[in-house]
Amino acid sequence: MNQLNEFFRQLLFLPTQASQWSRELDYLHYFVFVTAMLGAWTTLATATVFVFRYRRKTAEQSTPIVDPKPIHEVVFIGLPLVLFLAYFAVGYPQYVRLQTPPKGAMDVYVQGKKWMWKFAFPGGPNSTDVLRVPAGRPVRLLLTSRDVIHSFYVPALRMKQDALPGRYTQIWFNADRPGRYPIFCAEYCGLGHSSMLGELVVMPAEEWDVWMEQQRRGSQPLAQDGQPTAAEEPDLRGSLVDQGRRIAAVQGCFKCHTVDGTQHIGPTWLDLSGRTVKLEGGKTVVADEAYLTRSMMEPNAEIVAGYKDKAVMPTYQGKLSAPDAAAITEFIKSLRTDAPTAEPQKGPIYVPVTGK
Amino acid sequence: MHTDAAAAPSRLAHHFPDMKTQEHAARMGMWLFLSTEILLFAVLFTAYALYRFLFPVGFEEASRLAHVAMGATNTVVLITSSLTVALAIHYARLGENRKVVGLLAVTILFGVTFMVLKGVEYHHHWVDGQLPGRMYHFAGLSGPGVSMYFALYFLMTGLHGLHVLIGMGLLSWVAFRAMRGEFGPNYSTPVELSGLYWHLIDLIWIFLFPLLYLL
Amino acid sequence: MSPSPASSPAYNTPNYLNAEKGVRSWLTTLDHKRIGVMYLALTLFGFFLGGVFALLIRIELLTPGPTVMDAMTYNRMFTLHGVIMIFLFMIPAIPGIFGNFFIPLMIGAQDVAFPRINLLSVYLYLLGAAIAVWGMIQGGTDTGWTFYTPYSTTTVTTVAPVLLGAFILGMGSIVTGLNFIVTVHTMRAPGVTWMRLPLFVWAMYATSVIQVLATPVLGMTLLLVAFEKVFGFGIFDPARGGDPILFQHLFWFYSHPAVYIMILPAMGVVSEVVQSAARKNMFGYKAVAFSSLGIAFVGFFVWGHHLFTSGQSTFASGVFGVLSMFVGLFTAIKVFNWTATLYQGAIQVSAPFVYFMGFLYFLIFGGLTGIALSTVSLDVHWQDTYFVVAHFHFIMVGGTIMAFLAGLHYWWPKMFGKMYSERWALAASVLVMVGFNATFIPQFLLGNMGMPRRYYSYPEQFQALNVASTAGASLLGFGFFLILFYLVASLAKGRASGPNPWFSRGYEWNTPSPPNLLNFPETPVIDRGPHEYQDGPAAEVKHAH
Amino acid sequence: MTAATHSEGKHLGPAQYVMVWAALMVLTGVTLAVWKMEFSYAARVGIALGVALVKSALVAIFFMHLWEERGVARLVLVVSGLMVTLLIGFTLLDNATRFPYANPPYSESWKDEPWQKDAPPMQAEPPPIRTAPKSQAEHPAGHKP
Repeated sequence: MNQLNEFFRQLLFLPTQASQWSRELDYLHYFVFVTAMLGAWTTLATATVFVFRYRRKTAEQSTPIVDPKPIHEVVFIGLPLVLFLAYFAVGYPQYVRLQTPPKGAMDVYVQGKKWMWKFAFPGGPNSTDVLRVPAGRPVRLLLTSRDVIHSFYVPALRMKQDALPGRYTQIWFNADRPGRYPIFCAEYCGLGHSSMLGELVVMPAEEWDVWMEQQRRGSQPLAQDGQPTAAEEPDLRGSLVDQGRRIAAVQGCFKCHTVDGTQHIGPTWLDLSGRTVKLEGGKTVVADEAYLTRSMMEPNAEIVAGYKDKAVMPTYQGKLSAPDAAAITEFIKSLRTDAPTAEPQKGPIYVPVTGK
Repeated sequence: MHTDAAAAPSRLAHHFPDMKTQEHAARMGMWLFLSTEILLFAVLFTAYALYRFLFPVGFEEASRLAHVAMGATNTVVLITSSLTVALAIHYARLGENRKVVGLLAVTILFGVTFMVLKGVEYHHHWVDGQLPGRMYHFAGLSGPGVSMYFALYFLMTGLHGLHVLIGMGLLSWVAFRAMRGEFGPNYSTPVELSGLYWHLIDLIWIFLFPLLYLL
Repeated sequence: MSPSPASSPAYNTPNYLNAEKGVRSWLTTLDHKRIGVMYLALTLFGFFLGGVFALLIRIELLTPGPTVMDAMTYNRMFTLHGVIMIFLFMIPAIPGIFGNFFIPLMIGAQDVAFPRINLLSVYLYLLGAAIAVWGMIQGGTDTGWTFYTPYSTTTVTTVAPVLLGAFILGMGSIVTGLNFIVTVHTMRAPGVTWMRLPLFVWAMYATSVIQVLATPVLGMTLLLVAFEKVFGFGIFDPARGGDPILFQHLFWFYSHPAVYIMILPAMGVVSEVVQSAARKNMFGYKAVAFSSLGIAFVGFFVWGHHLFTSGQSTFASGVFGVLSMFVGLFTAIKVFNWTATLYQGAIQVSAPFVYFMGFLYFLIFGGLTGIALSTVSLDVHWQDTYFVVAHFHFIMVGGTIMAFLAGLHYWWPKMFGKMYSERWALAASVLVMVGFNATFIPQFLLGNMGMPRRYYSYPEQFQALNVASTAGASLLGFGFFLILFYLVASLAKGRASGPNPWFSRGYEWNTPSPPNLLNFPETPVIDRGPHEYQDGPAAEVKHAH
Repeated sequence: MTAATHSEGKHLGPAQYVMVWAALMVLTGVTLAVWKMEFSYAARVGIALGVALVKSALVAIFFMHLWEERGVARLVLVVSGLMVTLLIGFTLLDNATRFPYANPPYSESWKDEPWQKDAPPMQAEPPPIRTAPKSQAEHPAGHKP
């Protein structure tokens, strides 16, 4: 059974199966694949045999009128109908199971925004792009979005759910194989759609408990970002830009800086690199690599005009290694748009109409 | 009555065998066109049904701001104009072109009345700030679903009003042709088709009135 | 059929191509055949544009990171590709070209019911296309052809002109459909009963019903999006209590039936081609005819299968899922009947027939992957991945374009009176089919691996398959150019085809090639069904020319 | 009109048209009367829609001559009606049965569900529906008593 599963999984280029649900979904996939292939090739082979058997001999050859008997059409209708309904009979209950979280599942709030995933455990901690869950325990995700529709997709779990702005959708999973699995955004959401990547880290349950304990020990667990465990190796996959994004996420940069042009607590990073920035006091400076690095290490030395009252950024001297700072700089440099209007995008605001 | 294609040879297009087929085709085309109009409104009705289902209180309160007296008057006006159009078709088939002109003129007058009343209503809503979506700024009522009601109110009545205007244009053209005495037992298709269009406008208003003003 | 033979003196009138001369006579023509030819030129230009954008997309995806363009340009490219291919080629092509040209010939009529409105549809197409393409290029629309809210209402790029253009194109589509329905109802020649209608006409009739009933919904929905974007009405705006999924419901209420607007005419074309090439009457004529209507009808009940992961209710997903199976069922009936038609036939393996076999292959696999997708749970993995992209292209490119090519090669001699080079045609057909498989089979596997669609960059493990897909796409593009080349060459240098080079008994072949300006000198009277070949050469309509 | 699709003797005269008009007027009166009475919500919706359906049927059958029309034209209206019902029905089916919070905030479906205490705040408490103060109710027409 296991070998058969592995054979088909690799034949169909499917990713690892990280949950029981994904395994069962794959069994249905194999069943559909095999029966559909059999049906298709039987039909095509029949057609091919006819083509060779009944070649035209003379240009104006006459052929008999062949009309179907009722039984023919009954078979033509009946066979596929039975097969298709069988697919549905297996597939729909599976779907219902995915949509119905079990009692006692742990809740995680997921917020999509351009272009990152934010996760929050009730009672803390929060995190950006990296979701840590215990293996073997059911987790319910409550998804929402800050701007447009995103879709939370973990191929290893064969699971996908749209995150809608201003409301919640839900889905659940029970990952049983520890490991690190990519999270994609599957609903087109603009410039950074394809870099809206995240990571699902499935930890052995005991390890996760310890980690959670550590995270909540701080004074303000709700405001705190989840940190990687000490034993974990830094993730060095991807380009420098990808790494920069990951480091920025872990360091909590996105709490104040946006990457889509929206103004937030700090200046946006979109189109920042290379721009001439006006500083408090009237001076200007070109936002080159040196300026960006200086701003990380001594954020209050050169305050951008208009941010005097909001100059709350702590220094990252000592928290960021030189390669990390360089990676973040590269990431900022990659954030460009050639949007035809200069006006930054105003995301929808989610305050109710008060009728004033 | 029998077909007399020879009496009006100029009206028969080359690709039709006879007048009766041609007229049948024209009427069928008109009906199909009306069905596209119904489906066009269906989108707004769907949005209305959904948001009414989601925000019953907001919609109920907002619909109290609608001007029922004017709406009811408009209903009477439109239904009566439907009667005059039906009679116009009747007399067009009999070839009594002068009656047709008179009835159509009355119909167009009803159309003008409808549009004027509608304009007065719009003006009141405009002055009070009872406007769609982000433009809504009426202090007297706020809450979920209220501005949605006005978005749908303006879209539905606006689209309907546009149809009334088009219908008035069509009827004026037909009235002009009737003035030249073109219609008779053998040829009344333009009156019938524009009449169908006018009746559809009435038919849609029959649904719009209770949905937007009364519920 | 007992009309005057095509060689009789009554036919010695000018054909529709040379009856009148000059550009003006084309631009103001009311002749359904000329309008068909105009659609041929226009939609092929649309196809060329869409194809160029497709190739640019494939080139960009050669490497995981940026290759030749930035993310914004890429997003605009796939929007252009989608909008142009769907609204400027897929929907108008077969109805506009073959529908206009052959429906009147097939039912023994002199023209469609409303020739003026028919010409109007061409101009609506031109106007809509101009506004949409101008809007997309000028305003840099980056929403994808689906215009999902709230992305489309909040993006900084310009969207309203494209929506307006699509609305106008929709009006053109409605007008065409309306015209065909009335034509089929009122203009059949004596003897052309409903049960003797050529199957292409049946398919076009079913298509027209969808066009008339579904297109207005799209038009109004797109206008609502434009209103929302420009005036902030808030119908789909989550911040004002609007429901973005409502947009998806309304959009797919049109756009799902719209894929049947694209594939049903294709099914009609191959029904004609297979009967002619195999010299057989359709096995199960009624089953094929009524399954067209069945698809048109059930096609309206299944739109929710695009929303399985959108937050739609579990119950609604089940209803839509099980209904979707029935659409697949109707397609399966057609496939089996086409296959059975070959039984005891007299098959001539010519270019149209090769495309028919290609169509059968692509439709079977495209259809079965569609069934797999509507198996609700599997869709959770595949939704919005390259699997869906590949499935859609299997049906649309593999199905519709194969059928389009089959029809083009089958009817080319009728439309222009010239025969193309059969050898080149066979070579190109092999090229196209191999290229097509090489393009889209890797995309199925990419979807299985989990690569979402509309990705500008992608993780490295997806690269090998993407390169394979791009290679296939260039082969495909080359094949299309080859086809264009020999078809155009045949106009200049091809040998005269004669009225009926396939010895077909479809009604449309009872006219000279190219047909006369007036289709028939007198109303024909039909006394047998189309494609009945039981009584040997004696019953063939002889054309000495 | 020609005889093709209009069989003899089915034509209506002015008298019949006026009768239909009178019926429509009466039905409009019924709608308004029901609106004045304090029925339950469901009853009001049901009666209003029922009366509207009857009225539209009258207009279609008599004014629009479906009475005398044959075949397809009758079908066209029925099929369009079916499609409208389908569109509204399936859309409502979805919204009525979906995960309650997937509907817009403060809509009916959020009402009965106890919202999780520990949810990150998405927005403030729903504002109550505030009705017009007396001074606003001075429009010339139409305010419900």
